Amino acid sequence: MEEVVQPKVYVRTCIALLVLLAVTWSIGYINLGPFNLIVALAVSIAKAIVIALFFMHIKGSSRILHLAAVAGVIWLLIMISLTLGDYISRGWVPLNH
Amino acid sequence: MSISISPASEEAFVGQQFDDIEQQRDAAKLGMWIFLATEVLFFGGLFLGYTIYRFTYGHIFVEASRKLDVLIGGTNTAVLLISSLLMAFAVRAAKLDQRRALVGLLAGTAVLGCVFMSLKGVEYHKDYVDHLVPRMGFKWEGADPGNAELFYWIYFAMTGLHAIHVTVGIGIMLVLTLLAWLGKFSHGNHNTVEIAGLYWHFVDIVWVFLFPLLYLVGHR
Amino acid sequence: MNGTTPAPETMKSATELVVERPGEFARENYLSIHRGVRAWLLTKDHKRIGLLYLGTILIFFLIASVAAALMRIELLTPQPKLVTSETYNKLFTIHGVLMVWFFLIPSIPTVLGNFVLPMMIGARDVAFPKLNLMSWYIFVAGGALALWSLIRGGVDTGWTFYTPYSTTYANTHVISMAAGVFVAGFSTIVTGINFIVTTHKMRAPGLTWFRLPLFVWSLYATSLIMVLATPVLAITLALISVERFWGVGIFDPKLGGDPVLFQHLFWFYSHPAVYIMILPGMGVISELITCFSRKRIYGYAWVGSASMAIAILGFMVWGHHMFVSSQSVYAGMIFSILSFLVAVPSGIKVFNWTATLHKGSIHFATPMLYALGFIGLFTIGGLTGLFLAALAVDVHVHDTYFVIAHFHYIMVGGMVMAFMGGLHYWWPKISGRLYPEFAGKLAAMITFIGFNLTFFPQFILGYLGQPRRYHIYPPEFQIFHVLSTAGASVLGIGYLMPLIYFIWSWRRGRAAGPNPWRATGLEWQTSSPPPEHNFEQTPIVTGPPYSYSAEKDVDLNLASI
Amino acid sequence: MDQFRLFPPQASTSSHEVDALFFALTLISLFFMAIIFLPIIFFSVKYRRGSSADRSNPSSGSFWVESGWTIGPIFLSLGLFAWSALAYFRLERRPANAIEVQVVGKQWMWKLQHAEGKREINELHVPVNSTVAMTMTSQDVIHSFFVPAFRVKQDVVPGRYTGIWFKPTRTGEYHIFCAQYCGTQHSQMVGRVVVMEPQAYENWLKSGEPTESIVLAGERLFHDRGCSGCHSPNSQFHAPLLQGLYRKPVPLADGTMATANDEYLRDSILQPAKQITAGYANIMPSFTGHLSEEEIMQLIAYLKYIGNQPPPSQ
Repeated sequence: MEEVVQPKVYVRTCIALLVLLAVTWSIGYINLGPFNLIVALAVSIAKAIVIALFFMHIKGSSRILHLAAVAGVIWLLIMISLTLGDYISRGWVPLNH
Repeated sequence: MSISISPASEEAFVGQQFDDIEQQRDAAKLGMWIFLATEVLFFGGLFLGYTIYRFTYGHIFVEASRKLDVLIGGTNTAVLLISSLLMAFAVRAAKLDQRRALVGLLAGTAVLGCVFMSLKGVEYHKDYVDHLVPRMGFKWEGADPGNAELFYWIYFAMTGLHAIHVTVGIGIMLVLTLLAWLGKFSHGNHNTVEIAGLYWHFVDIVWVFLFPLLYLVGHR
Repeated sequence: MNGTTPAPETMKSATELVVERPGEFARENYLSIHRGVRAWLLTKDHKRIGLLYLGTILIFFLIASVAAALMRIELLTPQPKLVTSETYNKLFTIHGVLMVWFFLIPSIPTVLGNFVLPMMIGARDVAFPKLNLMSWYIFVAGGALALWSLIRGGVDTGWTFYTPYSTTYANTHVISMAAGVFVAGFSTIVTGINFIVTTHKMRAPGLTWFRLPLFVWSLYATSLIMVLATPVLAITLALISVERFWGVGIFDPKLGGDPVLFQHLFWFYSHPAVYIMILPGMGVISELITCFSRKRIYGYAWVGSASMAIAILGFMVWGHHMFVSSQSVYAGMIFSILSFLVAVPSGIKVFNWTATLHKGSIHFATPMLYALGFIGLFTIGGLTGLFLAALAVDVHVHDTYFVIAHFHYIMVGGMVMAFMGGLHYWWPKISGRLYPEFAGKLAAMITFIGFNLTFFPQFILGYLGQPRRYHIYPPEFQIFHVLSTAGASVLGIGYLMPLIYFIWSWRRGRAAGPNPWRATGLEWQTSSPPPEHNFEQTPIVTGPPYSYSAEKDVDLNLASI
Repeated sequence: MDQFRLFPPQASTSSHEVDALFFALTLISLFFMAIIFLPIIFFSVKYRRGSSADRSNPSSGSFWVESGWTIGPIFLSLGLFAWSALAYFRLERRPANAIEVQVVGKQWMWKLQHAEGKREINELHVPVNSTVAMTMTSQDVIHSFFVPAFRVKQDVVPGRYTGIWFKPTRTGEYHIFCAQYCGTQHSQMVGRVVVMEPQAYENWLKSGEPTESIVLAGERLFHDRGCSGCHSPNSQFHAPLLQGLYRKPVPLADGTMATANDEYLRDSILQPAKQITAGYANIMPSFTGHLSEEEIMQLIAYLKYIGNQPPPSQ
C-alpha cells in the first residue's frame, strides 16, 4: 500500500521555496555586515529542509531514513568545524617574540 | 489527507533476494539516501575549500562575487525549484499509475534541466568574455589578482561539479521518459522514478546553497 | 549457557539437517551450477563476486609485494646499488597505492564480507546484487588505470599525493594514477552502501541487532566509513588532477592557496581509511577467538559498540598526521586528545578477546594461531600509536621509520593476519575442502616470526631519526635495514606457502562437510560449498550468537593431512 | 656522527624532555603488553583443549569489569595527553632573544642565512648553550627540517613562514634531514648542524669574505624596489609609516585588528588587499613574483629593525 500526497502540498511547498528565494535575493542588496552571510545561510538551510521534508518525503519516513539524511550533513560539519578551527587559531601562538 | 492505491501484480518486480516488494522499496530508498549522504561529502570537499578561503580572503571574495551575474544565478535557482515541483508530481503520477501525466512531467523536468544548463552556458561565456576564467585570459584590475583567481577557481569548480550532476540528471530523466512512454512503470513499479526523484531534488538542494554563497558573498 | 546444549539448536531451521552429514562435499553448489567464463563475469551471486575480488586483489598484492621486495633489497646498502632514486621513489609509491587502495581496503570487506555477510544474516544475497557486480567492474577499471600509469612509467609522489609536489613539480603520471584511485573509490562506496542496506533490510527473522555476529557489526561500522569518507578522497583527487592539468588550483600557493588544506582533506579520508583496513579484521578475530576457544565472546555489547565508537571517533582524529605540518598548535591539541581517546575502544576489544579465552577449550588450529598473532601484533601497533598521538614525541618520530613500523604492525600484523586467519577459517565453506593443517600452522608461525623481524628493528631505526622514503641513508643505520630485509624474506615465505596449498586444496583437499569447525554462525548451517541462494529455506534465529560450550569436547578436523 | 647506536644522541634541552615522555610511554606500553600477553599465554596453557581445568560457569561479561578497562585507560590517556601537550607547547613557542637564522628550502638543498649575513648551504653552525630560532619557508614544495639529536622537526611550507627553535647542550656534529618527501633527491637533502664553543662560533662568523648583514640588505631592497617612495613621512602617497610598527596591533579596514608580525608583513608585501589598514586606500601593488623568498626575508628583517625604532613624531 503506497500513499500519495495531495497536489496542493507540493504547490505550497514550491511557493514557499520561491518566496525564500526572493528573500535571499533581496537581502543580497542590503548591507547587513556579517549578517548577510548568516541570513543567506539560514534561508538556504530552511529551503533545504523544506525540499527534504515535502518533495523528498522525509516527513512520514522511517527513522533510518532520517538518520541517513542527516548523517552526511553531520559529517560535513565535523570536517568543516575541525578544519576551520585550525585556520582560526593559527596565529594564536606567535612565530616571533 | 492522502489517497491510497492498491498494488496490482506487483510481485513480478521483486528481486529473488527480497521477500516482498515492500522490502525491495525500503532497501532501494535507503540505498539512495546513503548515496546522497556520500554526495554531500563529495561536494563537501569543495564547500570546505570555499569556507577556508572565504575566511582567509573575505574582502577579495566580496569584490570578486560582485562580478558574477546574479540575474542568471537567481533565475536558475527558480528554474530548478520549479523543476523539483514537476519531479515531485512525476513521482506522484507514477504511484497513481497515470502514464500520460508521468511522461509529460518527466519530460518537463528534463526540459527545465536543459533551460538551467543553457543559462549556465550563457553565463560561462559571459564570464569568459569578462576575463574571469582562471588561466584562460584571466584579468583582474584590483589588488591581489591571485586571491581573486582563487575565488573564480572555486566558483567554476563548484558550479562545474553541480552542472555535471544536472547533466547526469537530465540524462536519467530522458531515459525515464522513454521508459514511462513504453509503460515500464505501471502497476506499482514506480521505485525507479522515486529514486531518480530523490537524486533530482538533491541536485536542487546543492544549488540552493551555491547561489547565495557564490553570487551574494557580501551585499551587492 | 547450559554446557550440554548442542550448539546448532539455537538456530532453528530446515537446513539444520545438513549439519548431520559431516565430511560431505555438496555436489549441487554455487560453483557447479553455472559453468564457464561468461557465467562468472555476469554473476550476481555474492559468493562468486567475493571470489572474483579475491583473485583481483591477489594480483595487486603480488605486484605491491614485488615493489616492497625490491625496496628492501635496495636498502641492504646505504648507497644505491640496484635502482636509481627516481625508481626507488616510484617503487614506494606503487607499493603504497596498490597495498592501500587495491589490497588492504578491499581485502576483508569485499572478499570475506561479500562471501559470508549475506549468509551470516540468513539472506539469499546482498540487497543490490547487480550493484555488487558493478562494484567489482569499477574496481577492475580503477586497477587497470593504476596499472596503466605504472606501465607508462609510474608515479613518484608517494601514496599521499602531497601538494604542491603532486600538482606542480612531479614529472610522472599523477593524473592517471589519481584517476585509478578515484574510480576504485566508487567501488568502495558501492560496496559500503550495499552492506549497510543489506544489514538493515535483509536479516533473517529473529536476527535482532544484538544477535548479529560481531563480524557483521564490524562490517557495518566499516561501511559507514566507506560511504562517508571515500567521497572526500574522490573530490580531493579530482581537485589535484584538475589543478595539475590546468596549472592552477585551490592548493596553489602562488594564488594564496594553502597546500596544508590538501592535507586536511586527504587525511579526513585517509585516517578513517585506516579503520576501514582494521575494523573488519577485528570482526574476523571475534569470530575466530570464540570458535576456537569454544566460548561465547566476553562482553558482546561492548565489543560491538567499540566498533561503532571507533568508526565515529575515527573521523575526528585526522589532524594527528599534521602535528608538524604548520597546523595550529591548538588544533593539534584537539586532535591529540581525540587520538588518545580512540585508543580506548580498541583496548576494550583486546581486553575482551583475552577474557574470552578464560575457561575456554582452546584449539590451536591455523585460524586461531593467526588470531592470537593478530592480538599480539595489533597490541604493539596500537600502543605505539599512543607515541604518535603524544604531541611532543610525534614531532620527533613523525615521517620516520617509527611511523612505518607502527602502521605495518596495524596493517600487516593486524589486517593481513586477520585476512589470512579468516581465509583459513572460511576456506572449507568457500571451497568445500580442507586445507592441510600442518602446513597452515607452519605458515602462520613463519609469518609471525618474519613479520616481527622485519618491522621491530624499524621502531629503533625510527627513533634514531631515519626518515621514511629515503633511498640513501647514513651508514650507521645499515644494521637495522639488514635485519629488516632478512625478516622480509622470511615473511615472503610465510605468504607464499598458503598461496600454494590453497590452490592445491581447491581440487585435492579432503571434503570438509557443512561445518568442520562445529561453529554456530548461520553460514555454517548450510552445505559446503553453499547452494546458489545460500539456504534451502530461510533460517529463523531464536538465540544469541556464539552459543559454544567449552565443557563439551569437540573434535575439529585438525588432522586432515 | 657515524657510529652504530640504539638511541639517538641527546644534544638539546628539548631532547631530554621528549625522551622522558618517550620512556614513560615505553613503560606504560610494557605494562599493557604484560597484562595482555601474560594472561593469553597462561590461558592458552591452562585451557588448552583436553586439559583438565575447571570450565564450569564461564562468564560472558560483567558491567563493572568492562567499565574498569574503559575508564582506567581514559584517565591514563588524559594524563599522557596533558604531559605531551605541555611539552609540545614549549617546543612550539619560541623563547625571546634568540640567535636568528633564516632558512629557505628548495629542491634539494637547505639555504640558510645568519643575521650577520653569513650564508650556508646544508650546514648550520651554532654556538652551544644559546637559543637558536629559525624562520623558514620553501620556494617550491613542502620540505621538513629535522634534527634527530635535538628532537625537533617542522615542515617548511611554500607561501608561509614556519618556525623552529632549539638550544644545543653538547658540541658536536649532528644530522639534518629533510623529513617530508620532496622529490627525486629527497634523501640527499641532508646536512649537518655543527655545535661549537661560543668563541669558536664567533671566529667562524668572522671568517671568510665580509658579508652584508640581513638588515642592510633589506634596507637596500626597501629603496631599490620603491617601497620608500610611498612608505616615508614625506611621500605624496598616503601609505602607512612602518617605523615603530613591528609587533604592534594594527586596526584594519574591516573593523578587526591584526598584529604586525612576520606573517602579517609577508602578506602585506605579497597580498596587500588581504588586510587593509584602517584609513588607507587599497592602492599597494602585489610584489608576488617580483621578490625571491630570500629578498622577502631580508626586507622583513629591515622592517623589523625600523619597526622596533620609535615612530617619528610627525
